[in-house]
Amino acid sequence: MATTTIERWVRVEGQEIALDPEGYLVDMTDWSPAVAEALAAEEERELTAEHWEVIEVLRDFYARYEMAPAMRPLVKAVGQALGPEKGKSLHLMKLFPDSPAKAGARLAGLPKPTNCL
Amino acid sequence: MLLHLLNRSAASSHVYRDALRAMAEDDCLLLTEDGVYSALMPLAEHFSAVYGRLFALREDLASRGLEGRCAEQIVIVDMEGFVQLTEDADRVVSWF
Amino acid sequence: MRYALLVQGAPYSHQAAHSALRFAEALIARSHRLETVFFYHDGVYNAQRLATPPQDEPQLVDAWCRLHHEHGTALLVCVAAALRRGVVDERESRRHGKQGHSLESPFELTGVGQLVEAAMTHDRLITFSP
Amino acid sequence: MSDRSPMPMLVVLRHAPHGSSWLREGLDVALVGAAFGQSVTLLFIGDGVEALVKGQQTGPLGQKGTHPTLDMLAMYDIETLLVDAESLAQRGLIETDLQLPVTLVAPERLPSLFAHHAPVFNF
Repeated sequence: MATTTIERWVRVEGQEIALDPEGYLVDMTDWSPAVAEALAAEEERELTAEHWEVIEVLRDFYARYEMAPAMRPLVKAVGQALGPEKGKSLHLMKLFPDSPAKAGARLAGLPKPTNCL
Repeated sequence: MLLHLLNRSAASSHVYRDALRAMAEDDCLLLTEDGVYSALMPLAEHFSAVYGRLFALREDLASRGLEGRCAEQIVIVDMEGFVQLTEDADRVVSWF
Repeated sequence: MRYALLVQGAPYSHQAAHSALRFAEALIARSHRLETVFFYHDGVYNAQRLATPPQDEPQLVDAWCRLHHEHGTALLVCVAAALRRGVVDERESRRHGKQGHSLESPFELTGVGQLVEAAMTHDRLITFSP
Repeated sequence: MSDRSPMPMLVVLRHAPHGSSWLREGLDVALVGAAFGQSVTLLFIGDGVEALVKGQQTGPLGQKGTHPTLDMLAMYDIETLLVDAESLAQRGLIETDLQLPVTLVAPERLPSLFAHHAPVFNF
Protein backbone atom coordinates (compact mmCIF):
# COMPACT_ATOMS: atom_id res chain seq x y z
CA MET A 1 0.00 0.00 0.00
CA ALA A 2 2.99 2.30 0.25
CA THR A 3 2.37 4.60 -2.68
CA THR A 4 4.18 7.43 -1.00
CA THR A 5 7.80 7.79 -0.06
CA ILE A 6 8.72 7.56 3.59
CA GLU A 7 9.98 10.91 4.82
CA ARG A 8 10.34 10.19 8.53
CA TRP A 9 9.23 7.98 11.37
CA VAL A 10 7.30 8.53 14.55
CA ARG A 11 7.78 6.23 17.52
CA VAL A 12 4.52 4.90 19.00
CA GLU A 13 4.51 2.27 21.74
CA GLY A 14 7.94 1.01 20.76
CA GLN A 15 7.10 0.80 17.04
CA GLU A 16 8.39 3.00 14.25
CA ILE A 17 5.47 4.33 12.15
CA ALA A 18 6.35 5.64 8.68
CA LEU A 19 5.06 9.07 7.67
CA ASP A 20 5.04 10.88 4.35
CA PRO A 21 6.36 14.46 3.89
CA GLU A 22 3.09 15.91 5.16
CA GLY A 23 2.78 13.63 8.15
CA TYR A 24 0.19 11.22 6.72
CA LEU A 25 0.60 7.50 7.35
CA VAL A 26 2.44 5.75 4.54
CA ASP A 27 0.72 2.47 5.43
CA MET A 28 -2.91 2.91 6.45
CA THR A 29 -2.91 -0.35 8.40
CA ASP A 30 -0.45 1.19 10.88
CA TRP A 31 -3.27 3.22 12.40
CA SER A 32 -4.25 2.79 16.04
CA PRO A 33 -5.67 5.20 18.61
CA ALA A 34 -2.15 5.59 20.00
CA VAL A 35 -0.91 6.58 16.52
CA ALA A 36 -3.67 9.21 16.33
CA GLU A 37 -2.54 10.58 19.72
CA ALA A 38 1.05 10.76 18.51
CA LEU A 39 0.06 12.54 15.28
CA ALA A 40 -2.06 15.01 17.25
CA ALA A 41 0.79 15.63 19.69
CA GLU A 42 3.01 16.61 16.71
CA GLU A 43 0.49 19.34 15.92
CA GLU A 44 0.36 20.29 19.60
CA ARG A 45 -3.23 19.19 19.66
CA GLU A 46 -4.80 17.32 22.55
CA LEU A 47 -7.49 14.86 21.45
CA THR A 48 -10.63 15.37 23.51
CA ALA A 49 -13.72 13.14 23.56
CA GLU A 50 -15.21 15.48 20.96
CA HIS A 51 -12.24 14.91 18.64
CA TRP A 52 -12.48 11.18 19.11
CA GLU A 53 -16.14 10.96 18.16
CA VAL A 54 -15.41 12.80 14.89
CA ILE A 55 -12.42 10.54 14.20
CA GLU A 56 -14.77 7.58 14.67
CA VAL A 57 -17.23 9.11 12.19
CA LEU A 58 -14.40 9.56 9.68
CA ARG A 59 -13.23 5.99 10.05
CA ASP A 60 -16.77 4.64 9.75
CA PHE A 61 -17.31 6.78 6.64
CA TYR A 62 -14.19 5.37 5.03
CA ALA A 63 -15.04 1.80 6.02
CA ARG A 64 -18.47 2.10 4.39
CA TYR A 65 -17.69 4.13 1.31
CA GLU A 66 -13.92 3.58 0.74
CA MET A 67 -13.46 7.30 0.31
CA ALA A 68 -12.62 10.11 2.71
CA PRO A 69 -15.42 12.69 2.85
CA ALA A 70 -15.24 16.27 1.60
CA MET A 71 -16.41 18.91 4.08
CA ARG A 72 -20.11 18.83 3.15
CA PRO A 73 -20.68 15.08 3.51
CA LEU A 74 -18.50 15.08 6.63
CA VAL A 75 -20.84 17.61 8.24
CA LYS A 76 -23.79 15.45 7.22
CA ALA A 77 -22.21 12.25 8.55
CA VAL A 78 -21.34 13.91 11.87
CA GLY A 79 -24.91 15.22 12.11
CA GLN A 80 -26.34 11.76 11.50
CA ALA A 81 -24.03 10.07 14.00
CA LEU A 82 -23.76 12.68 16.74
CA GLY A 83 -26.88 14.79 16.37
CA PRO A 84 -27.70 18.08 14.64
CA GLU A 85 -25.90 20.20 17.27
CA LYS A 86 -22.56 18.74 16.20
CA GLY A 87 -23.39 18.38 12.53
CA LYS A 88 -22.27 21.92 11.80
CA SER A 89 -19.15 23.07 10.03
CA LEU A 90 -18.55 25.56 12.87
CA HIS A 91 -18.21 22.70 15.36
CA LEU A 92 -15.76 20.88 13.07
CA MET A 93 -13.75 24.04 12.38
CA LYS A 94 -13.38 24.54 16.13
CA LEU A 95 -12.07 21.02 16.62
CA PHE A 96 -9.83 20.97 13.53
CA PRO A 97 -8.87 24.53 12.57
CA ASP A 98 -7.65 25.08 8.99
CA SER A 99 -9.25 22.19 7.18
CA PRO A 100 -11.35 19.62 9.10
CA ALA A 101 -11.54 17.21 6.16
CA LYS A 102 -7.74 17.17 5.69
CA ALA A 103 -6.62 17.36 9.31
CA GLY A 104 -9.26 14.83 10.31
CA ALA A 105 -8.21 12.42 7.56
CA ARG A 106 -4.61 12.55 8.80
CA LEU A 107 -5.53 11.79 12.40
CA ALA A 108 -8.04 9.10 11.40
CA GLY A 109 -5.44 7.37 9.23
CA LEU A 110 -7.34 7.80 5.95
CA PRO A 111 -5.67 8.22 2.54
CA LYS A 112 -4.25 11.64 1.89
CA PRO A 113 -6.83 13.85 0.11
CA THR A 114 -5.87 14.58 -3.51
CA ASN A 115 -6.43 18.36 -3.35
CA CYS A 116 -9.36 17.73 -5.65
CA LEU A 117 -11.77 20.38 -4.45
CA MET B 1 -31.06 23.07 -29.68
CA LEU B 2 -28.19 20.79 -28.72
CA LEU B 3 -25.33 19.64 -30.90
CA HIS B 4 -24.29 16.01 -30.43
CA LEU B 5 -20.84 14.79 -31.45
CA LEU B 6 -20.25 11.13 -32.30
CA ASN B 7 -16.78 9.72 -32.90
CA ARG B 8 -17.55 5.99 -33.18
CA SER B 9 -18.48 4.04 -36.27
CA ALA B 10 -21.93 2.44 -36.23
CA ALA B 11 -20.22 -0.70 -37.54
CA SER B 12 -18.23 -1.19 -34.35
CA SER B 13 -20.11 0.54 -31.51
CA HIS B 14 -23.74 0.80 -30.43
CA VAL B 15 -23.25 4.17 -28.79
CA TYR B 16 -24.92 5.82 -31.78
CA ARG B 17 -28.22 4.29 -30.64
CA ASP B 18 -28.07 6.05 -27.29
CA ALA B 19 -27.03 9.28 -28.97
CA LEU B 20 -30.01 9.12 -31.34
CA ARG B 21 -32.42 8.34 -28.51
CA ALA B 22 -31.15 11.35 -26.55
CA MET B 23 -31.68 13.74 -29.46
CA ALA B 24 -34.61 16.15 -29.46
CA GLU B 25 -36.43 16.98 -32.68
CA ASP B 26 -34.30 19.98 -33.54
CA ASP B 27 -30.94 18.67 -32.24
CA CYS B 28 -28.07 18.21 -34.70
CA LEU B 29 -25.54 15.39 -34.96
CA LEU B 30 -21.97 15.82 -36.20
CA LEU B 31 -19.89 12.75 -37.10
CA THR B 32 -16.21 13.22 -36.33
CA GLU B 33 -13.08 11.04 -36.18
CA ASP B 34 -14.08 7.36 -36.61
CA GLY B 35 -17.71 8.50 -36.56
CA VAL B 36 -17.35 9.52 -40.22
CA TYR B 37 -17.23 5.86 -41.28
CA SER B 38 -21.00 6.01 -40.77
CA ALA B 39 -21.30 8.74 -43.39
CA LEU B 40 -21.37 6.14 -46.18
CA MET B 41 -24.25 3.91 -47.20
CA PRO B 42 -25.37 1.51 -45.91
CA LEU B 43 -24.21 2.58 -42.42
CA ALA B 44 -25.69 6.04 -42.91
CA GLU B 45 -29.15 4.46 -42.97
CA HIS B 46 -28.93 4.02 -39.19
CA PHE B 47 -29.21 7.80 -39.00
CA SER B 48 -32.26 8.21 -41.23
CA ALA B 49 -34.25 9.68 -38.32
CA VAL B 50 -31.97 12.72 -38.28
CA TYR B 51 -31.43 13.31 -42.00
CA GLY B 52 -31.29 17.05 -42.57
CA ARG B 53 -29.62 17.54 -39.18
CA LEU B 54 -26.76 15.14 -39.83
CA PHE B 55 -23.25 16.48 -40.50
CA ALA B 56 -19.80 14.98 -41.04
CA LEU B 57 -16.42 16.65 -40.62
CA ARG B 58 -14.61 17.09 -43.91
CA GLU B 59 -11.03 16.69 -42.70
CA ASP B 60 -11.82 13.41 -40.96
CA LEU B 61 -13.48 12.11 -44.15
CA ALA B 62 -10.55 13.26 -46.28
CA SER B 63 -7.86 11.70 -44.09
CA ARG B 64 -9.74 8.39 -44.25
CA GLY B 65 -10.12 8.49 -48.02
CA LEU B 66 -13.89 8.86 -47.81
CA GLU B 67 -14.50 12.34 -49.17
CA GLY B 68 -16.72 12.14 -52.22
CA ARG B 69 -18.20 8.81 -51.12
CA CYS B 70 -20.55 10.25 -48.48
CA ALA B 71 -24.29 9.59 -48.55
CA GLU B 72 -26.04 12.56 -50.14
CA GLN B 73 -28.25 13.03 -47.04
CA ILE B 74 -25.21 14.15 -45.06
CA VAL B 75 -23.99 17.72 -44.92
CA ILE B 76 -20.21 17.99 -44.98
CA VAL B 77 -18.69 20.77 -42.88
CA ASP B 78 -15.11 21.93 -42.36
CA MET B 79 -13.59 22.92 -39.00
CA GLU B 80 -15.07 26.39 -39.30
CA GLY B 81 -18.46 24.81 -39.89
CA PHE B 82 -17.94 22.71 -36.77
CA VAL B 83 -17.33 25.89 -34.75
CA GLN B 84 -20.42 27.47 -36.31
CA LEU B 85 -22.53 24.49 -35.28
CA THR B 86 -21.34 24.93 -31.68
CA GLU B 87 -22.22 28.64 -31.87
CA ASP B 88 -25.77 27.84 -32.91
CA ALA B 89 -26.31 25.12 -30.28
CA ASP B 90 -27.11 25.88 -26.63
CA ARG B 91 -24.86 23.05 -25.51
CA VAL B 92 -22.70 20.33 -26.99
CA VAL B 93 -22.85 16.68 -25.89
CA SER B 94 -20.08 14.24 -26.91
CA TRP B 95 -20.72 10.52 -27.41
CA PHE B 96 -17.67 8.27 -27.50
CA MET C 1 -18.05 33.69 -27.16
CA ARG C 2 -16.04 32.24 -24.31
CA TYR C 3 -15.12 28.60 -24.89
CA ALA C 4 -13.78 25.84 -22.66
CA LEU C 5 -12.56 22.48 -23.94
CA LEU C 6 -12.45 19.22 -22.02
CA VAL C 7 -9.72 16.91 -23.37
CA GLN C 8 -9.77 13.28 -22.20
CA GLY C 9 -7.54 11.49 -24.69
CA ALA C 10 -3.78 10.94 -24.50
CA PRO C 11 -1.82 12.48 -27.36
CA TYR C 12 -0.55 10.03 -30.01
CA SER C 13 -2.86 7.25 -28.71
CA HIS C 14 -6.14 8.72 -29.90
CA GLN C 15 -7.29 11.51 -32.15
CA ALA C 16 -9.12 13.37 -29.36
CA ALA C 17 -6.32 15.77 -28.37
CA HIS C 18 -5.46 16.45 -32.02
CA SER C 19 -9.11 17.21 -32.82
CA ALA C 20 -9.31 19.50 -29.80
CA LEU C 21 -6.30 21.49 -30.99
CA ARG C 22 -7.70 21.84 -34.49
CA PHE C 23 -11.00 22.98 -33.01
CA ALA C 24 -9.15 25.44 -30.75
CA GLU C 25 -7.41 27.04 -33.74
CA ALA C 26 -10.67 27.23 -35.66
CA LEU C 27 -12.65 28.87 -32.87
CA ILE C 28 -9.91 31.46 -32.33
CA ALA C 29 -9.92 32.15 -36.06
CA ARG C 30 -13.62 32.96 -35.72
CA SER C 31 -12.76 35.56 -33.05
CA HIS C 32 -13.98 33.56 -30.07
CA ARG C 33 -11.96 33.33 -26.89
CA LEU C 34 -10.55 30.02 -25.73
CA GLU C 35 -10.24 30.68 -22.01
CA THR C 36 -9.80 27.21 -20.57
CA VAL C 37 -8.69 23.77 -21.60
CA PHE C 38 -9.28 21.16 -18.90
CA PHE C 39 -7.41 17.84 -19.12
CA TYR C 40 -9.05 14.82 -17.49
CA HIS C 41 -8.84 11.01 -17.74
CA ASP C 42 -5.93 10.11 -20.10
CA GLY C 43 -5.96 13.70 -21.34
CA VAL C 44 -3.58 14.54 -18.49
CA TYR C 45 -0.76 13.03 -20.58
CA ASN C 46 -0.96 16.12 -22.78
CA ALA C 47 0.86 17.92 -19.97
CA GLN C 48 3.85 15.53 -19.92
CA ARG C 49 6.96 17.65 -20.33
CA LEU C 50 9.09 14.63 -21.20
CA ALA C 51 7.00 13.70 -24.24
CA THR C 52 9.42 13.28 -27.14
CA PRO C 53 7.63 12.68 -30.44
CA PRO C 54 9.70 12.37 -33.65
CA GLN C 55 10.45 15.71 -35.36
CA ASP C 56 8.11 15.01 -38.27
CA GLU C 57 5.03 14.58 -36.06
CA PRO C 58 2.85 17.25 -34.46
CA GLN C 59 4.36 18.63 -31.25
CA LEU C 60 1.22 18.64 -29.14
CA VAL C 61 2.69 19.82 -25.84
CA ASP C 62 4.27 22.80 -27.61
CA ALA C 63 1.01 23.55 -29.38
CA TRP C 64 -0.93 23.71 -26.09
CA CYS C 65 1.73 25.97 -24.59
CA ARG C 66 1.50 28.25 -27.60
CA LEU C 67 -2.24 28.65 -27.00
CA HIS C 68 -1.46 29.75 -23.48
CA HIS C 69 1.24 32.24 -24.50
CA GLU C 70 -0.58 33.72 -27.50
CA HIS C 71 -4.16 33.66 -26.27
CA GLY C 72 -3.94 33.44 -22.49
CA THR C 73 -5.68 30.06 -22.43
CA ALA C 74 -5.53 28.42 -19.00
CA LEU C 75 -4.27 24.82 -19.23
CA LEU C 76 -5.82 23.05 -16.25
CA VAL C 77 -4.99 19.45 -15.37
CA CYS C 78 -7.05 17.39 -12.93
CA VAL C 79 -4.71 16.70 -10.01
CA ALA C 80 -6.28 13.37 -9.00
CA ALA C 81 -6.21 11.97 -12.55
CA ALA C 82 -2.67 13.31 -13.09
CA LEU C 83 -1.11 11.98 -9.88
CA ARG C 84 -2.35 8.45 -10.58
CA ARG C 85 -0.74 8.62 -14.02
CA GLY C 86 2.59 10.08 -12.94
CA VAL C 87 2.03 13.64 -14.12
CA VAL C 88 3.20 15.73 -11.14
CA ASP C 89 4.42 19.26 -10.62
CA GLU C 90 7.16 20.29 -8.21
CA ARG C 91 4.79 20.96 -5.34
CA GLU C 92 3.00 17.60 -5.55
CA SER C 93 6.34 15.87 -6.03
CA ARG C 94 7.51 17.39 -2.75
CA ARG C 95 4.19 16.59 -1.02
CA HIS C 96 4.55 12.94 -1.90
CA GLY C 97 8.30 12.69 -1.49
CA LYS C 98 8.98 11.87 -5.15
CA GLN C 99 12.09 12.52 -7.23
CA GLY C 100 11.62 14.97 -10.08
CA HIS C 101 8.50 16.30 -11.74
CA SER C 102 6.87 15.79 -15.10
CA LEU C 103 4.31 18.56 -15.61
CA GLU C 104 5.14 21.05 -18.34
CA SER C 105 4.72 24.68 -17.41
CA PRO C 106 2.33 26.56 -17.94
CA PHE C 107 -0.01 23.60 -17.37
CA GLU C 108 -1.40 23.76 -13.81
CA LEU C 109 -2.65 21.00 -11.54
CA THR C 110 -6.10 21.79 -10.23
CA GLY C 111 -9.29 20.17 -8.93
CA VAL C 112 -12.29 18.85 -10.84
CA GLY C 113 -14.12 21.78 -9.28
CA GLN C 114 -12.45 23.98 -11.91
CA LEU C 115 -14.06 21.86 -14.63
CA VAL C 116 -17.51 22.25 -13.10
CA GLU C 117 -16.87 25.96 -12.70
CA ALA C 118 -15.66 26.29 -16.30
CA ALA C 119 -18.80 24.54 -17.53
CA MET C 120 -20.93 27.10 -15.71
CA THR C 121 -19.01 30.27 -16.44
CA HIS C 122 -18.14 29.77 -20.13
CA ASP C 123 -20.58 30.04 -23.02
CA ARG C 124 -19.60 26.66 -24.44
CA LEU C 125 -17.86 23.51 -23.19
CA ILE C 126 -16.83 21.03 -25.88
CA THR C 127 -15.60 17.57 -24.90
CA PHE C 128 -12.99 15.62 -26.90
CA SER C 129 -12.73 12.01 -25.75
CA PRO C 130 -10.95 8.92 -26.99
CA MET D 1 -19.07 28.20 -6.34
CA SER D 2 -19.43 31.66 -7.77
CA ASP D 3 -21.98 31.03 -10.51
CA ARG D 4 -24.51 28.43 -9.54
CA SER D 5 -26.32 27.09 -12.56
CA PRO D 6 -30.08 27.68 -12.49
CA MET D 7 -30.60 24.22 -13.97
CA PRO D 8 -29.43 21.03 -12.29
CA MET D 9 -26.24 19.48 -13.61
CA LEU D 10 -26.50 16.18 -15.50
CA VAL D 11 -23.80 13.53 -15.29
CA VAL D 12 -24.39 10.74 -17.80
CA LEU D 13 -22.69 7.46 -16.88
CA ARG D 14 -22.33 5.15 -19.89
CA HIS D 15 -19.50 2.84 -18.86
CA ALA D 16 -19.49 -0.32 -16.76
CA PRO D 17 -17.43 -0.62 -13.57
CA HIS D 18 -13.95 -2.24 -13.40
CA GLY D 19 -13.21 -2.34 -17.15
CA SER D 20 -12.17 1.31 -17.33
CA SER D 21 -11.96 4.38 -15.13
CA TRP D 22 -14.75 6.27 -16.93
CA LEU D 23 -17.39 5.41 -14.35
CA ARG D 24 -15.18 6.37 -11.41
CA GLU D 25 -14.07 9.61 -13.01
CA GLY D 26 -17.63 10.48 -14.01
CA LEU D 27 -18.81 9.91 -10.45
CA ASP D 28 -15.98 12.16 -9.22
CA VAL D 29 -17.34 15.00 -11.34
CA ALA D 30 -20.81 14.44 -9.84
CA LEU D 31 -19.42 14.40 -6.29
CA VAL D 32 -17.44 17.58 -6.79
CA GLY D 33 -20.44 19.35 -8.33
CA ALA D 34 -22.55 18.33 -5.34
CA ALA D 35 -19.83 19.30 -2.86
CA PHE D 36 -20.00 22.77 -4.43
CA GLY D 37 -23.71 22.96 -3.76
CA GLN D 38 -24.85 22.25 -7.30
CA SER D 39 -27.94 20.11 -7.69
CA VAL D 40 -26.89 16.94 -9.56
CA THR D 41 -28.87 14.37 -11.57
CA LEU D 42 -27.26 11.07 -12.56
CA LEU D 43 -28.39 9.21 -15.67
CA PHE D 44 -27.24 5.61 -16.11
CA ILE D 45 -27.51 4.57 -19.74
CA GLY D 46 -25.92 1.93 -21.98
CA ASP D 47 -23.31 -0.13 -20.11
CA GLY D 48 -23.55 2.44 -17.32
CA VAL D 49 -26.54 0.56 -15.89
CA GLU D 50 -24.12 -2.26 -14.95
CA ALA D 51 -22.74 0.10 -12.30
CA LEU D 52 -25.88 -0.47 -10.23
CA VAL D 53 -25.95 -4.26 -10.26
CA LYS D 54 -26.03 -5.81 -6.77
CA GLY D 55 -23.28 -8.01 -5.39
CA GLN D 56 -20.23 -6.30 -6.86
CA GLN D 57 -16.85 -6.74 -5.26
CA THR D 58 -13.33 -5.46 -5.23
CA GLY D 59 -11.48 -6.54 -8.38
CA PRO D 60 -8.24 -8.51 -8.70
CA LEU D 61 -5.12 -6.90 -7.18
CA GLY D 62 -7.45 -5.02 -4.83
CA GLN D 63 -8.84 -2.82 -7.62
CA LYS D 64 -11.45 -0.67 -5.93
CA GLY D 65 -15.03 -0.98 -7.08
CA THR D 66 -17.46 1.89 -7.54
CA HIS D 67 -20.34 0.29 -5.61
CA PRO D 68 -19.36 1.91 -2.27
CA THR D 69 -19.28 5.27 -4.04
CA LEU D 70 -22.87 4.74 -5.20
CA ASP D 71 -23.91 4.08 -1.60
CA MET D 72 -22.19 7.34 -0.67
CA LEU D 73 -24.16 9.51 -3.13
CA ALA D 74 -26.87 10.25 -0.57
CA MET D 75 -24.22 11.74 1.75
CA TYR D 76 -23.50 14.24 -1.03
CA ASP D 77 -27.25 14.89 -1.42
CA ILE D 78 -27.27 13.28 -4.86
CA GLU D 79 -30.68 11.67 -4.82
CA THR D 80 -31.90 11.75 -8.40
CA LEU D 81 -30.69 8.49 -9.93
CA LEU D 82 -32.25 7.93 -13.33
CA VAL D 83 -31.89 4.69 -15.26
CA ASP D 84 -32.65 4.31 -18.94
CA ALA D 85 -35.30 1.59 -18.98
CA GLU D 86 -34.32 0.35 -22.42
CA SER D 87 -30.64 -0.13 -21.51
CA LEU D 88 -31.70 -2.13 -18.47
CA ALA D 89 -34.05 -4.36 -20.46
CA GLN D 90 -31.46 -4.90 -23.22
CA ARG D 91 -29.11 -6.36 -20.60
CA GLY D 92 -31.65 -8.71 -19.05
CA LEU D 93 -31.82 -6.71 -15.83
CA ILE D 94 -34.78 -5.54 -13.77
CA GLU D 95 -35.07 -2.95 -11.02
CA THR D 96 -34.71 -5.47 -8.20
CA ASP D 97 -31.28 -6.42 -9.55
CA LEU D 98 -30.03 -2.96 -8.60
CA GLN D 99 -28.35 -1.96 -5.34
CA LEU D 100 -30.18 1.38 -4.95
CA PRO D 101 -33.69 2.69 -5.54
CA VAL D 102 -33.77 4.40 -8.93
CA THR D 103 -36.25 6.05 -11.25
CA LEU D 104 -36.69 4.38 -14.62
CA VAL D 105 -36.78 6.72 -17.59
CA ALA D 106 -38.87 5.91 -20.63
CA PRO D 107 -37.13 6.50 -23.98
CA GLU D 108 -39.34 9.44 -24.96
CA ARG D 109 -38.23 11.35 -21.87
CA LEU D 110 -34.51 11.25 -22.71
CA PRO D 111 -34.39 14.30 -25.02
CA SER D 112 -36.07 16.59 -22.50
CA LEU D 113 -33.62 15.44 -19.81
CA PHE D 114 -30.72 16.62 -21.93
CA ALA D 115 -32.55 19.83 -22.77
CA HIS D 116 -33.37 20.72 -19.16
CA HIS D 117 -30.02 20.19 -17.50
CA ALA D 118 -26.88 22.32 -17.66
CA PRO D 119 -24.07 21.62 -17.67
CA VAL D 120 -24.22 18.12 -19.14
CA PHE D 121 -21.19 15.84 -18.63
CA ASN D 122 -21.21 12.67 -20.69
CA PHE D 123 -18.90 9.90 -19.42
